[in-house]
Amino acid sequence: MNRIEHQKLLQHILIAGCLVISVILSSAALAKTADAAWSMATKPTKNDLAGGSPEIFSKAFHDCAASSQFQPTAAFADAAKPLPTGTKLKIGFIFVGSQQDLGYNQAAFNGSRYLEKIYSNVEILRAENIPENAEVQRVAEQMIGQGAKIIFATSFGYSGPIKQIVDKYPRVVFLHQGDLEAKANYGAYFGDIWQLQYSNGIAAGRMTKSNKLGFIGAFPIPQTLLNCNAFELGARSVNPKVQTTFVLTNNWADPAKQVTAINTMAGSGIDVVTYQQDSTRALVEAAERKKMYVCGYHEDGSPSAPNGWLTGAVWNWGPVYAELVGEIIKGTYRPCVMFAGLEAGWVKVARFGKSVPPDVRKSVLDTVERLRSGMIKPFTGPIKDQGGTVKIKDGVMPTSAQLQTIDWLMDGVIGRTK
Amino acid sequence: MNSLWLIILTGALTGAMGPGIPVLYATYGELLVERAGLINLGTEGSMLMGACFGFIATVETDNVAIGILAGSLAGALLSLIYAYLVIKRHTNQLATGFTLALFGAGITAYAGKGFVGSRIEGINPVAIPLLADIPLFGRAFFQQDILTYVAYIMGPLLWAFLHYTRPGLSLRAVGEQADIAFAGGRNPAAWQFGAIIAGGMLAGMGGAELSLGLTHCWIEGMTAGRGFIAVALVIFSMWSPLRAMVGAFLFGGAIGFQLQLQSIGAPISPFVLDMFPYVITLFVLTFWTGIALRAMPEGLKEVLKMNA
Amino acid sequence: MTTLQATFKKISTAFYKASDAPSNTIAKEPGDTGIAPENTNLTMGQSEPLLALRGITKEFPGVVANDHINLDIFAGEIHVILGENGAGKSTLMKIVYGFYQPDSGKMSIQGEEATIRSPKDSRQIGIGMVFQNFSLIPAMTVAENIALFLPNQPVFLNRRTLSGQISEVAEKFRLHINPEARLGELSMGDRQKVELIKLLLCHARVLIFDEPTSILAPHEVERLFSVFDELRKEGYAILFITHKLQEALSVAHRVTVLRHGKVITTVPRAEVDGRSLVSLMLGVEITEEAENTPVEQNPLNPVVLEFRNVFTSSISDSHGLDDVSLSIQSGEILGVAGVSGNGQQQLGEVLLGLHCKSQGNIRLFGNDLDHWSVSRILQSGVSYIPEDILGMGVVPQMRVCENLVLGEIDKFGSGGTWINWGEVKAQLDQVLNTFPLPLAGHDARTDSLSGGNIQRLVVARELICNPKLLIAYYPTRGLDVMTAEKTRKLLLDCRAKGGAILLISEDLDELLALSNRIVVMYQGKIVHEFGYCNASAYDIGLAMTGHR
Amino acid sequence: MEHAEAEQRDLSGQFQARCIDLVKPLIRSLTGIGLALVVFGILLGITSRNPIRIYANLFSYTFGSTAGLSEVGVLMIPFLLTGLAAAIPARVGLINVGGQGQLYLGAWAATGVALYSNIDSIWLMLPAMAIAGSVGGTLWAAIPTCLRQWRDVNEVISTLLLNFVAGLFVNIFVFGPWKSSGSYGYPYTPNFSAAAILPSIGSTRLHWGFIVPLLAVTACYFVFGRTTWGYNMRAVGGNVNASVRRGIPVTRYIVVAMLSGGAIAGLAGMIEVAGIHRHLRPDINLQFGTMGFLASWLAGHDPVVLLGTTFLLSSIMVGGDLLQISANFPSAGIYILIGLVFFCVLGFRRLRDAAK
Repeated sequence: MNRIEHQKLLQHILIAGCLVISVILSSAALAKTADAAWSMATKPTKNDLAGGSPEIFSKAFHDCAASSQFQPTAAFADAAKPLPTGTKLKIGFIFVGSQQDLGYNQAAFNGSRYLEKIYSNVEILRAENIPENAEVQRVAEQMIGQGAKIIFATSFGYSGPIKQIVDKYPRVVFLHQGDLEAKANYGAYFGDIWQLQYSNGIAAGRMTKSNKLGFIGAFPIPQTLLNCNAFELGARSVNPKVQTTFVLTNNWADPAKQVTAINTMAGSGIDVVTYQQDSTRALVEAAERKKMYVCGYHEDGSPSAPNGWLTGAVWNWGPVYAELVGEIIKGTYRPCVMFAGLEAGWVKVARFGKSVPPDVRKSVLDTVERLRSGMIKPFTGPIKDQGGTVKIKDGVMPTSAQLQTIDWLMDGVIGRTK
Repeated sequence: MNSLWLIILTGALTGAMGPGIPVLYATYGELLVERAGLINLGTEGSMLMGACFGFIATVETDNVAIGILAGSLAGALLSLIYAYLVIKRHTNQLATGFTLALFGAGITAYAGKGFVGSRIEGINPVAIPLLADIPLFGRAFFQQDILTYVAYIMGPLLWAFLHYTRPGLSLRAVGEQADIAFAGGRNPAAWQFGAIIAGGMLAGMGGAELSLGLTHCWIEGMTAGRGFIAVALVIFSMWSPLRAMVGAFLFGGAIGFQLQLQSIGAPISPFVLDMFPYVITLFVLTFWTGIALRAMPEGLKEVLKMNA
Repeated sequence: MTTLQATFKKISTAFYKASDAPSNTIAKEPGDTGIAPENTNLTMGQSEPLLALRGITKEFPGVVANDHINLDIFAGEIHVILGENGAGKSTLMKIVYGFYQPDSGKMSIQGEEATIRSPKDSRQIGIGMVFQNFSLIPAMTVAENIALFLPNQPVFLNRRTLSGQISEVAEKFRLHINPEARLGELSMGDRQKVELIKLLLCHARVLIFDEPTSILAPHEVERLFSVFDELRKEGYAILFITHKLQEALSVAHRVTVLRHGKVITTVPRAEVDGRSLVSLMLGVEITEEAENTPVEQNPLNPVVLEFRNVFTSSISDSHGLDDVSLSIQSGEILGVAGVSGNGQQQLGEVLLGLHCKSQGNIRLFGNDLDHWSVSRILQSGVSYIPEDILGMGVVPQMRVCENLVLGEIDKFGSGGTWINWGEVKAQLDQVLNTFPLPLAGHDARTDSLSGGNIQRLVVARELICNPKLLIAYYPTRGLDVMTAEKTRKLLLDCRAKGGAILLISEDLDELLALSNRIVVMYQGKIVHEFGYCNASAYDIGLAMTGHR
Repeated sequence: MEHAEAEQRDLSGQFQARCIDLVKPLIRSLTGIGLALVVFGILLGITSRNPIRIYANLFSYTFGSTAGLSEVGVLMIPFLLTGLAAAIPARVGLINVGGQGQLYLGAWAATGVALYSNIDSIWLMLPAMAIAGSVGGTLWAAIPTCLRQWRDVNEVISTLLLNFVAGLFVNIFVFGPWKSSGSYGYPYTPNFSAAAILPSIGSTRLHWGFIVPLLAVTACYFVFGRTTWGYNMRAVGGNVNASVRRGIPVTRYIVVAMLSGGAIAGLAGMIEVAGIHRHLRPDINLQFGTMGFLASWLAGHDPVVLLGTTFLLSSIMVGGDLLQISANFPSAGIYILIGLVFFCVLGFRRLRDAAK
C-alpha cells in the first residue's frame, strides 16, 4: 500500500515539475508579447494610411454603403444602439493560424489590437488556429454566446461555413476578409496587396543578376496566383528576360519546408525570391544566409535580412477595421464587397533594405505612386497564361474582384497550379 | 536534358540534408528506445519541446550551446513522463505516446507564445575546407551547421555503441529478452528508463536543430509530424543507426526533389511525393518481412503483440 | 500379482542391467560407473562443503515446494538431485541461483554465510546454472551472449580477447564452438556448450544443470557426461538435476532424492541400485496404482486414427515428422515416448491441421483429413490436451467457467448466439458433479489459479465430452500424486468406454502404466514400437536416446 | 429449490462483484480527472487568470446550455465511432491506430458518391453514402489486415503509416480533379446537394447522424457482453493459441474485427462530411482518429465506458475554444489539459487494469 502511495506522490511530483518549468518559461514568455505602436487618432490620418489619402479611404466606405443592395437589418440597429454605460461592445476575431505567425494572421491580429486602441469601449474576443472548416461555426456561435455583436472572419476558407449561419444570427454583423459576395448582415472586404507584389517585381527585376526569380507559395489559391503574376509582370516591365519559378509548400507555416525551398532555389541559381507564406521569418533569414535578395510579404522583414531585403508588401488592416466598426456603430455601414489598395492606404510598402541602390528605390517608389494614383493598371490585357492562351484580352482592365478569381499563371512563370 | 537532371539533382541534394537532420536525431532517439524494447510515439512531442525550449533558452541567453542543451533537456523531461507511466505504471505505450505528442504540442504552443517574434543568431553553417569543394556533393553535405556534422558522426558511433560496448550489449539484451538480461545482472527497468531519457534528449536535439539550426525561428507545431516520420524511419532502417542515416537522407531528398520537380513544372503531384517515407517503409516491411522480423527486438514484438 | 509390482519389477530389473552390466550402454563413458568410491569419500572428507543448504523452505500458494532442505555439495563431485516431476527440484535450484528467495533457511559457501538476492549475487559467489530453457538470446552471437554474463568486462568489448578466452576454455573441455555464430542458428547441444562456457568463464565453482539431457540427442548426452567428468577432475562441483534414474546412476557420485519438497535421502552412488532408487523416488504411498488391465487388442476394433508416412517440416528447435506411420484403434491407449523436441509436438498439431504436412496422409475415423477445419475435427469427437497448458490450453484472463466452455460455447446454454452464463454454469455443474477431480469455482480468474488447478481444468474440459479420440500431452504434469492417479484412472475409464487415446509423455512409468502399445520417437522418426508385454522402461529409455 | 437458491446467491454475489468492479475504477478515474483539473487550474492561476471563474464559465456553457451540450454531442459522434474502430479490433488483440486514415477514406468515398451519383432522394443518397463510406474505411483497413495475414507485417505500424498516406491521398483529389469550379481555386469539392446532407436538429449543429454511434455502441455492448461472438472474440484476444486449438475460427474473427473497425471509422468520415462540412476539404482532420484511439484505451475498450470517455474528451475540446475566446488562452493549450487528464487517469489505474 505504502509503496503505491509513494508511487502516486512521485507521479504527481513528476507532472507538476514538468508543468512548473514550462509555466515559468511561458509566463516569462507572455510578459514580452511584441506590439506595434499605433496612433490614437480616431480618424485615420495620411500617416496611418501610409500615404494613402483619407478622402479616398472614407469614400471607399461611402461608395460601398451606397452600392450595397441590402437594407439595414436588426444587426446594425443592435450594433448601433448606444451601449449601457460600463458595458463594452464585443467584437470577435477568428484567425486561421497563430496570432503571432509573423504573417497574414499577425497582420489581422495587429489590426484587432489597433481597434482596442481606438475604441475604449470595445472588447475583442479572439480565437486562433481555427481550421477552415465547419469548426469555425462553433467558434463563431460561442463568440456570439459570449455576447459578440460583430464577427471578423479573417480567412477566405471561412466564407462557406460562416454563410451557413449568418441567417441564424440576424442580430450579428459578420465581416469576412476576402469573400466575393455579401449578404444582409455579412460584408466582405479585401486589399489589393498584389499592387505591392508588382512593385516588388520592379525591385526584383532591377536587382536580379541571373534573371531567375522565385515565388514560394503554399496552396494554388487565387490570391497566391495573382500575387505571382503581379510579381512577374512587375519584373518583366523593367527586365523582359526574367522568369519566375513558382513553388508550393502545401503548408502555410512549415519553416523547415520554406528553408528547404530557399535552399533548392539557391541550388538552381535563383537570386531573388518572394513568397506568400505565414511565419516568414525563417524564410527571409534563410534567403539572407544564401546571399539571395528577398521581396517581402505580410511583414516588414528588413531587420531579419539587412543585406538581402529589398522591399515588401505589408497589410495595414488597423484603420480598415476601425473604419468598418465605426461605420457600423454610426449605423452607416451596409454590407458589400469592398476592395481597396494603395490609394486608400489598406496596404503599404515596407522599408527598403540597405542594399537597394537609390535609382531602384526611386523607380519602385514611382511605381507605387503611379499605382496609387491609378496611372498604371498592371493587369491591362493582353496577358497570356503559361499555355499561351490569352486570358485577359487586349485593352481589358479587370476589376479587383475579377482579379481575385484568377486561377492561372501567366507565361514566363515556371510551375504548376495543381 | 542532362543538365536539367543535374539541376534537379543538385537542388534535391542541397535540399536533402536540411530537413533530414532533425528527423535523423529523432530517429536515433527512437531507435535507442525501440532497441530497449519499447515504442515511444511521443517523439513528436519531445521534438517540439526541444525546438521550443531550445529556442527560448537561446533567446534568453544568446548562447546556442545552452540552447541545444536546454532543448535536449526539455525533450528528456517530456520523455520522463512517458518513462514513468510506461515502466512504473504499465500504461499502454501507444496511447501514452500519442498523449505525449499532444501534450508536447500544448506545452510548447503555450510556453513559446511570446517568443514567436524573437530573432536569434542560430547555428550557422561552417564549410569543411577540402570536402566542401567536391563538385556535386560538397556543398550539399559539408557546408552545414555543426549539429549536422555531429549527426554524421553519431550514426557510426551509435552503431559501435550498440555492437561493441558493454552498455550497448546490455541495452540490446534488455530489448531482446528482459528476463535474461536480468539473469545477466542487468536491471531492465533501469536500462529502459535510461534509453527513454536518452531517446528524449536526442529527439530534443533534433527539435533544437530544427529551430536553431535549420530555421532560426520558433512557431508552434513547427515539427509538422516529423516525429512520426522518425518512428517510420526507425522501422525502415530495421533498427540500424547506419541505415537510419540513409533513411533520413532519402526523406530529406524527397522534399528537396519534390520542390525541385515543381520548379521545372513536372507533372507530379507533390502529395504523391509526400507519401514517400511512409510508403517506402511499408514496402520494406512487406517485402523484407523475414529480415525485418529477425532484426526487430523481441521486446518490441511483445509490445506489438507479435508473439501471439 | 498387481501390475504395480509388475511395473516395479520391470523398471528395477532394467536398472540392475544399467548399473551392473554396463555393456553397450552410455554408462560406458569414463567417470560414470568407473568412479572409485574412496576417491569420492576422500573429496568429501577433505574439507567443508563448497555449498551447504540448511533448512531451505519455500512455499507457493497451496503447495510447499521445498520443506527444510538440507544439502551439502563438495568440490570435485557430481551430485545428482533425483525426483519425479513436481518434487521441488527446480524450485530448490532457482533458490540457490537467486531467482527465488527462500521463506526460511540459509546457504553458505565454503563455510561462510551467503545471502543471495539475485542471480548476480549467486554468480559472484561462484554458482552457475544451466536452465532447461537456456538463458541465451537467439538474436545475438555466441560471444555477445557470453559477454553479457561475464563480470568486469571493459566498456569497449574487445572481441578478439573474448573469442580468445572462449576458444581457450573450449579447447580445454573439448567444447568446440564458433564465437561469432548467431545463437539462433545453433543446435540445442551447441547452445548448451555456450551455456557451459559461459559458466566456466564466470568462474563458477558450483555448476547446476537443470534437466540438461531432456533436449539432447544421445551422442550429445554422452559428450556432456564426459565434460562433467573433466570438470569434476578440475575440482568443480556439479549439481545435476534429473528425473531419469538411469542417467543419475551413470554419472553420480552421490544422489539426493527429493519427494514432495522433502529430502528423502542422500546416498553415495555405490550404496544404491536402480531398485532402491525407484522405491525412494516413487515413495510408498502409491498404493492405488491405476489398473492397466491388459486388453487383448481386438483387431476388429475400428481404427480411429491413422498416420500414413507423414512428413512435416521442422520448426526452429524441434524435429519435424519424418515418415511417421501409426494407427490407433478404439479402446486403445497408444503411448508416445520420446525426448521432447523429437517430433511428438507435431503429432497433435499436424492432426489438428495447425502445422501442415508436406507428405503422407492422415485418416480420422476413416476419412481423409485434408482441408478439415479444427472445429470440424473436434466436432467429430476429438479432444486435445496441449503440451503447454497455460500457453495453449486456456485464456488466462477468463473465468474458469468461460474456459470450461472455450470453443464450444454454442453447445451450452440455450445454444444460438445469446449467452446466459447462469444457464451455462448450471449445465456445467450438472456435467461436472460426477467428475472426480476437484475444480476451482466458476468465477475465479484462471490466471489466479495454481498450475495444478489449471491442468485439472483442462483435463476436465477435455474428458467430460467423452471423446472418441483423445490427444493427451503430459496429462498429469504439475499434478500432485493423488490427482495424477485419479487422472490416470480417468484415462483408463475413457479407454474402457471405447475411446482411443494418444498419450504423449516423458514419464516412462506413466506410459508403462497406461499404454497398450508404446511407440518411441527419435528425431522425428518412430524408431521402435513396444507391445504392452515386452515394454520395459530401460529399453524404451535406450530407444528414446537413439540406441538400436 | 436448493439449486435455485445457490443460483440466487451466485448471481447476487456476481452482481456485487460487478458493481465493485465498475465503481472502483470510476472513482480512481474521477480522482485522476480532478487532479488534472487542479493542476491545470494552477497553470491558469499562475498566468493571472482566475481558474474558478474560467471553470465556472466553462461548465455552465458546456453542460448548462443547449448550444454547449449540442456541440459536445457534435464532437462525440466521430470520437465514439473512431473509438469503436479501435475497441473492436482490440477485442481480438489487434491494435488499430488507423482510425484517422480509415475516417479519411470513408469521407473520401462518401464524397465521391455525393458528387458523382445524381440520386436526389435523401432516403437513397444518405444510405448510399454511408455504404460507400464504410466500404472506403473497410478497404483502407483491409490493407493492414492483408499485410498482417500474409506478410505478417504488424498492424500497429502499418495502420500508423497509412494514416499519413490517407490524408495525402485525399488531398490529391481535393486539390486536383474534385476541386470545385465555384471555389475560386480554393481546395474544396463542390457543396453537397441537399439530399446528401444529414439534417441538423433544431437550430443546433447537432445532426441526426448522432443516432449511428449510439446504435453502434449499443450493438457492441450486446455483442461483446452477451453473445457467443463477443465471447469468442475475447478468447481470441486473450490467447490465440488456445482458441485455435479449441476450434475457434481465429483468422475469421481477426479479419472481421479489423475490417468492421475500418468500416465504422469510415462511417464516421461519411457522417462528418455529410453532417458537418457538407463538402470535402483538406482539413476535415481534427485528430478524430487519435482522440478515438485514446478514448478507447481510456475506456479499456469497453463500449459503455467509451461513452463516458468520449464525453469527457469532447467537452474538453469544446471548452478549449471557450477557454481561448473568453480567457484568451492559446488554442493548443487545451492539449495540456487533455494530456494531464490522460496521465492522471492512466497513472491512477491499478496495475492489473493497466495490464489489459
